Amino acid sequence: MSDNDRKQFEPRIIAFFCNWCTYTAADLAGTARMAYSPNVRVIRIMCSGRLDPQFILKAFREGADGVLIGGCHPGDCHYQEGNYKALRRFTLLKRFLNMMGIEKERIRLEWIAASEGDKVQKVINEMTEQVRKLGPLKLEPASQLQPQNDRVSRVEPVTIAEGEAS
Amino acid sequence: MNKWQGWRKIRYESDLDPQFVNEIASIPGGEKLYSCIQCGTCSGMCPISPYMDYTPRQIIAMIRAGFKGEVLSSYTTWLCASCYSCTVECPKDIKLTDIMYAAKRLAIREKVYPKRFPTPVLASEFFKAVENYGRSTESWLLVNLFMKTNPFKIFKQMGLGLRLFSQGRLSPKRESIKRRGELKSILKVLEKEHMVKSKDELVSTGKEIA
Amino acid sequence: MSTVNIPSPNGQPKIGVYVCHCGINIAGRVDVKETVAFAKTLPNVTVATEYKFMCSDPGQEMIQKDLRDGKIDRVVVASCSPLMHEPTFRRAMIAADANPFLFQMANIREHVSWVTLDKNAATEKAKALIAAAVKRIVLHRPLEKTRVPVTSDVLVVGGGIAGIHAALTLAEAGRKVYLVEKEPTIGGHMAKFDKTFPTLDCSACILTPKMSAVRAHPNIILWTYSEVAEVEGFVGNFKVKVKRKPRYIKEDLCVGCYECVEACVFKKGITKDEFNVGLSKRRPIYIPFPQATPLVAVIDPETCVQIKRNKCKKPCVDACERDAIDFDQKVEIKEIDVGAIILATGFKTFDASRISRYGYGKYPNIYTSLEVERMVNAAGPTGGEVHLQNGEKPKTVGIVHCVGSRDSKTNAYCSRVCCMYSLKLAHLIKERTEAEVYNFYIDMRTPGKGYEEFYEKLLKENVHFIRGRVAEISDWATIPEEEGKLVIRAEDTLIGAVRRIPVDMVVLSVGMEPHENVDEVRRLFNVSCSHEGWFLERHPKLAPVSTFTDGVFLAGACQGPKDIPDSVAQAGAAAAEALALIDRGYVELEPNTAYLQEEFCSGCKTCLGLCPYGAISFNDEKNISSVNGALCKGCGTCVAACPSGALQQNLFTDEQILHEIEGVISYV
Amino acid sequence: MSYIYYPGCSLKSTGRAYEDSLLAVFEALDIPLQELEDWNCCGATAYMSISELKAFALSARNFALAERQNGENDFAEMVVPCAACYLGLNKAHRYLAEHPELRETIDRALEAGGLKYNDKIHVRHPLDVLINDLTPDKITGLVKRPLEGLKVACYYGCQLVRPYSDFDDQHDPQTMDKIVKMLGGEVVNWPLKTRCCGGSLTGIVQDVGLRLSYILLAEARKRGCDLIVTACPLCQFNLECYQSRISGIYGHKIKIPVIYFTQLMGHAFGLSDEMLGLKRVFVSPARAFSKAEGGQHVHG
Amino acid sequence: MSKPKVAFYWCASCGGCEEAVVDLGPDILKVVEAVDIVFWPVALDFKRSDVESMLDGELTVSFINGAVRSSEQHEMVELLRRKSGLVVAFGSCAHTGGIPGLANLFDRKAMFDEAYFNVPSVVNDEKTVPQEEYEAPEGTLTLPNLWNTVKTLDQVIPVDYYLPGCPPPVNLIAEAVSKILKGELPPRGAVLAPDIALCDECPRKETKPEKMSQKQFKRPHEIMIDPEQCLLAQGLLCLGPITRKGCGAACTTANMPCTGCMGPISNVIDYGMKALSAVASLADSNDEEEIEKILSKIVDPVGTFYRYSLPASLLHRYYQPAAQGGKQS
Repeated sequence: MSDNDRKQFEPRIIAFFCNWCTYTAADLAGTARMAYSPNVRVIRIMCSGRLDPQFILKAFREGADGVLIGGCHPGDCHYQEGNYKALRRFTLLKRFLNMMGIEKERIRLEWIAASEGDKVQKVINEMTEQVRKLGPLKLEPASQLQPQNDRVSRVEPVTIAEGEAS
Repeated sequence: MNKWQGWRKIRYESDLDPQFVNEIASIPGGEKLYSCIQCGTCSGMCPISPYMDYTPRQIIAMIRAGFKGEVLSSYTTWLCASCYSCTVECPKDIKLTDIMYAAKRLAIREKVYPKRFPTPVLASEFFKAVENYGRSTESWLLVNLFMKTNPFKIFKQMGLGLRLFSQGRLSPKRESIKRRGELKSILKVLEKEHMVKSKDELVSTGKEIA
Repeated sequence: MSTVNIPSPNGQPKIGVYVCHCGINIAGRVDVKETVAFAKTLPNVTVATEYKFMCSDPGQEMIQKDLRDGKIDRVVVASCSPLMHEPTFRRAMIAADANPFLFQMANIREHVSWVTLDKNAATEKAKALIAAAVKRIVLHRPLEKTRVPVTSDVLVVGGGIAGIHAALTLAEAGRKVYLVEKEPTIGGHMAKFDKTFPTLDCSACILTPKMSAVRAHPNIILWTYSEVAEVEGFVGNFKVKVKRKPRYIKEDLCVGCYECVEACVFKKGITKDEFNVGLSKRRPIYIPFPQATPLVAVIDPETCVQIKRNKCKKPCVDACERDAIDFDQKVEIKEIDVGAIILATGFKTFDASRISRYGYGKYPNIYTSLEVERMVNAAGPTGGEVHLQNGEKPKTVGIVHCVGSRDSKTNAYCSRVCCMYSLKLAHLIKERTEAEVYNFYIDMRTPGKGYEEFYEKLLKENVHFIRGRVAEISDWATIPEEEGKLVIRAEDTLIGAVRRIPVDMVVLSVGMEPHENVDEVRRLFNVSCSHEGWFLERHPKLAPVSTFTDGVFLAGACQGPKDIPDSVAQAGAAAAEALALIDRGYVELEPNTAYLQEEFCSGCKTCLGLCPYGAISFNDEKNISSVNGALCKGCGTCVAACPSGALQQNLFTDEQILHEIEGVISYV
Repeated sequence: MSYIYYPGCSLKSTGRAYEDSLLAVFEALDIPLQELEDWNCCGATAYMSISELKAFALSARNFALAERQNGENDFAEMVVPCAACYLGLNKAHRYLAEHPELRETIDRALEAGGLKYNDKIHVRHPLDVLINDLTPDKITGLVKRPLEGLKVACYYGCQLVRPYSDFDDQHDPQTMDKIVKMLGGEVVNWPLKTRCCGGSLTGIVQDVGLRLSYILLAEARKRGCDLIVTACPLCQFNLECYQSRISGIYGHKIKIPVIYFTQLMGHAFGLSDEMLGLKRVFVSPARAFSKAEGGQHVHG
Repeated sequence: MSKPKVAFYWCASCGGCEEAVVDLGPDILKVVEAVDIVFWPVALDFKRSDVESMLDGELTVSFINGAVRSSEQHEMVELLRRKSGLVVAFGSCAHTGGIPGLANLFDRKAMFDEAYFNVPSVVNDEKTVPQEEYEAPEGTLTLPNLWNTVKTLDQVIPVDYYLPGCPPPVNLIAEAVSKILKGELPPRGAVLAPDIALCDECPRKETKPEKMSQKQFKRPHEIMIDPEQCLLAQGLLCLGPITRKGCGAACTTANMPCTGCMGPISNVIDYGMKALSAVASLADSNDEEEIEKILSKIVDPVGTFYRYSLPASLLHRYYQPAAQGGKQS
């Protein structure tokens, strides 16, 4: 890695992988020594259906720049249809986050079967690059009990005509 | 070769160029080269392999082993007619025709192609014409080609040429596009870029060398 | 948010972090020293240390000693995937009288050292995963596994050699076995082969006794011409529905006398004979082959005049002395309870017409290897004679290896059996016809007992071997000697020359492929497939016959290309695994089930419709939901949906996961 | 759908008959072809050998020009009759889509020439257009001189179907066969329909090139064909113009007319020999055509 | 011994919370009897200087309603915090940001543009907007600075207790006051309302079907609402399952779906996400397109699920340099 590379923004991505398909696929990628970018940290859940959207906001709030969700292919869920439940939530969440101003590339749902180690590699590399291109996720600080006076707004200064400040 | 001439068929590793394979593999999709299993489908499909000094499969083996000199000065690449039979049938998706092109380009860059062999001359004449006029003119191309390879041969071709001329299938008029400047500025940008990376370029771009 | 504080048995939690080197598997990429130093700085960590192989006995003893000494009460091991060694370390905890669920693994091998090129990045990522585990384990609480009794019957799906062997093994052990086969007879591919390599013993001679044994065994219920339609339940307690297609013959009455077949209005075969892979024809009423098991006729509804048009003189009915023919048979659904399932659904051969340059189906005298198997079989359509379509014996035969195999456009994998059976066919053809035989191969693969010796035998028999994959087969002759022949064009790679070899007959050694309906089958049984379509084993080395669905085992070629010895060995292994499960009498369920914090449940019923297992019901008395832990499989879908956070999942509570998120990102 | 016609260098020279007949046939079929303004060389085979990047840039310029000429329309169908140009443009089209780094370089180059390419081009061969954009009755409806009894070998050559074309089978292409059948002709079973004719080697490395052409011609003759149709100016040239030399070298008298499939179509449509460039041939198809005469006129 | 001193203050809110205090009815007299109201700008004539002159901690309790979104509100709540023993965030706006919090989907410029230029009824040819400082003959006149971001009270000052609701239900207010007076308070940080969702007290609970799935979500004006049946089962987006009870199911009793003003129960850290998860789970389909179609009927998911709690969202808000937030694409 050259100095130049080191300086570039390294996104932090949290991945939620289901135990049976995608986590196993990630293990397989490991067994097959398929190197991929180190930016993704995997949290194992039993099924993508366990994924509570709260976790995703929590990840963003804690400093993640992207969230990746991996589940079994439709029809392949170890728990019959947990991945469909995940899909339902994800569908609405995507719209929701879009309204909140979060770029759609920061969150991604992928179906990755236990045999698809190469897909883990591909998706992680792609997503890292995608998020790297977007740059860090900038959230308003929400630390409690610290009054934030955003007087110094980066919004364009408002033009104020005379005689209105009554 | 019916007389024993004291050949010594041994190649020392230090004479070979281990980077050669990476140079060739730097073309788009070139990394597939590493997965060749030497099955020979390419040579079997190739309509011209009987005339080649090395079969296409051997070319791959030699590229991988670093036989740079042999590959770049071989006739094989210049005999390739780009029919893509090998590329289509390769069980490992090696784009062999593209690899032949890459070898040809390197050979020209390093000036080791077989001199006076007509195909490299044709290529460079064609290249020059298109570079300048945006189109090739077949009559000019052929005249130039024979002048540079075998000027006497042109008489042999004369009859054919005249007949084509009489049928309106050859014309002495130079074909050209109108906006030559536009094309020149496009090509100028690419002057310094190559799709086959030289060893130095490979090192400087920090490309992972497998 | 209310913080449910789980007090450690002795006040503050005491966490031990053990970082494994895994030889150089981890230590080669992750700076273990730095990682341990980092772990020491994490809150509540009282022990942080490293060891070469944590999974080894000394490694486990380190943990046990620290637990016994009271230095720690929770354990984080940073090593390989939990799918690999979680059970090992949990057992170690039990042995040290600690609750095995006060344990968490950080996967720094499969997810870090093996996939990260940069050492710094690998070390940082390892730290993050350890921090996450430490952060989450604070909230772990002691849990108990629950036990569920197991039904002792077993279902074997597929009646090829693998299914037959598995069924017999279990039946011999006294278990009741349901053997379900979709064809009218068991026997599978092996029944079609003539000889088997490398011993050249007769396939039928060694298979038929096993087929009869299946038929005769009191513990085996054989349902041929049947398919599994539905599978419900879970390990030890599967509920399966089997669809029995009507064969229009009463199985218990038919004695396989062929009278009905002879009597049929069709005096000759009219449709492709499946058993002879299309080399001969059969009638609408037929018995697949003389050793068919059960030896019962079957009527093909597609071609039978009576069934199709309801106007036949039905001479078959008159011919049958036992009144076994019954045109009113309907599909029958059988419901069974089994404790384990063995899948032995086998394979199909590659369709050679997919490679058009080999001319299969276009030129005469080009056969697939399976067709030639039937041809050389004395009971086959030619009575064991190898001849061309004009009736003459071939003088030259080309055997093309790797048809459909080792090619990214068809199947990228090696089918494993083709080299050996090609050698076998070369021997048999030479033996029967004295033809010159040319084998075209890429690599000669003969790993197996006696296999290399067999290759040597063929070399000595002066069979030609050309190392080169065949490019083309055509009838295009360039010289008079090639006229009227099939010309095989290939590079002889050992010589470096392209060769054109005219032959009279070509054998295409087709590879093995998963069945077309493999997707339906795997969904039915809830198992995964590799991307080629082979059923995926739980672990390629350590759990080769288990699947990710507990209680479902694999045998034979449905898991990947295999020859007969390997299929039989795997079938035995699958039977043993099933037996081990059943004989224990119970299964322990992972306690990662959902549970309800009743005080927070408002009875909104959001969860009720989400559970695929019906594990949640509504308690009308309390007016809230209720979770049946025995039925819950622990997916957590209901937990994610519960709007009150009243439902939680053991080992995966909201708080544990939220802590893990914090941990994975906040320290590094 | 708008069709932009890309002739390429050969169709203005040795392949003029191809252009003549193509334009005549498309006009008869009422498919307007608009020639691409100021088109340049596709960057074909020989060019690739010197600079692949520049070859792609040449193709890209053609794409950009075609888009511009196409104006507000969504996609331009770029009709490329020369097999070598078809491959060159098709390959560039594909590589630009598949290799972002290459694309970025080429975009930069185009920009220097004040051009931009927005992926709004489909590269099409006339055979593709005739078979996939028209209903079969459109062609059969125009047949005035059906080719009954005429045995035709359809020669696709290599670059038309390999390696990227997706409109026809790579091993056993059928589009030209279908057209010949629509015209009433009989297609000869000829296993060499995609085997290389020698390409640019034929004229210059004659030991090799002429032999390749000879193989094709000899096999066609052996299989009793009256006529070979091609879809590539170079194939046509090699197979036709060197016939007498080949006969000399291999001592095997060969005289088979080799014409473009568009010429054959035009003939069946009743168009004049002049319109179809049938005067520009070395081996006249007149005898072969007369064999088919006496066949019924299909439509008035 | 003097009576406990109490302050009421009003930040970014509609004033409904102040009404709620008055709604205590006769009970208010008991309150007045028990305490000294020393600061209540909306009702009584006290000045900021009166508070400033108090000792730190002199106020027993301050009830502050409204979100915080201007420099003046900021100064006042900091002042009250300093002077008070207890601060109670009163009502949805102070608790989770409330309706004014939805302004966080936009930025200040967008809002100014809307209010001073874009609204059809506005005539503002001179393009005047308020400015913070103005030089008048009398000297420099100032206006408070309007923040770009709306905040909950506890994002600005430490808060001891929360009284949820829009406005807080009268019974909860009375109970809270009495607890304060008696000193029977729960641990600090608690929400002074029952910790269980609304379904628990909803009169329609009995009519809930076993399987709560929906092929089509509807909005109240689109159907004749059955007065007996569970509203969610009728396809209406009733947020009762996600929302804390304590209001006596006022809305559902009045034939309107719950919109979530009481906020989440204590197990939930992000109201909007939980609501989204629960509601999306009900979409009765496993087909990607159909799921999309069913859920597309939820017109404004952020406005629906974060109606009262956008500033309290875990995400808080995305930092947007440009004023394009909230526009649905």
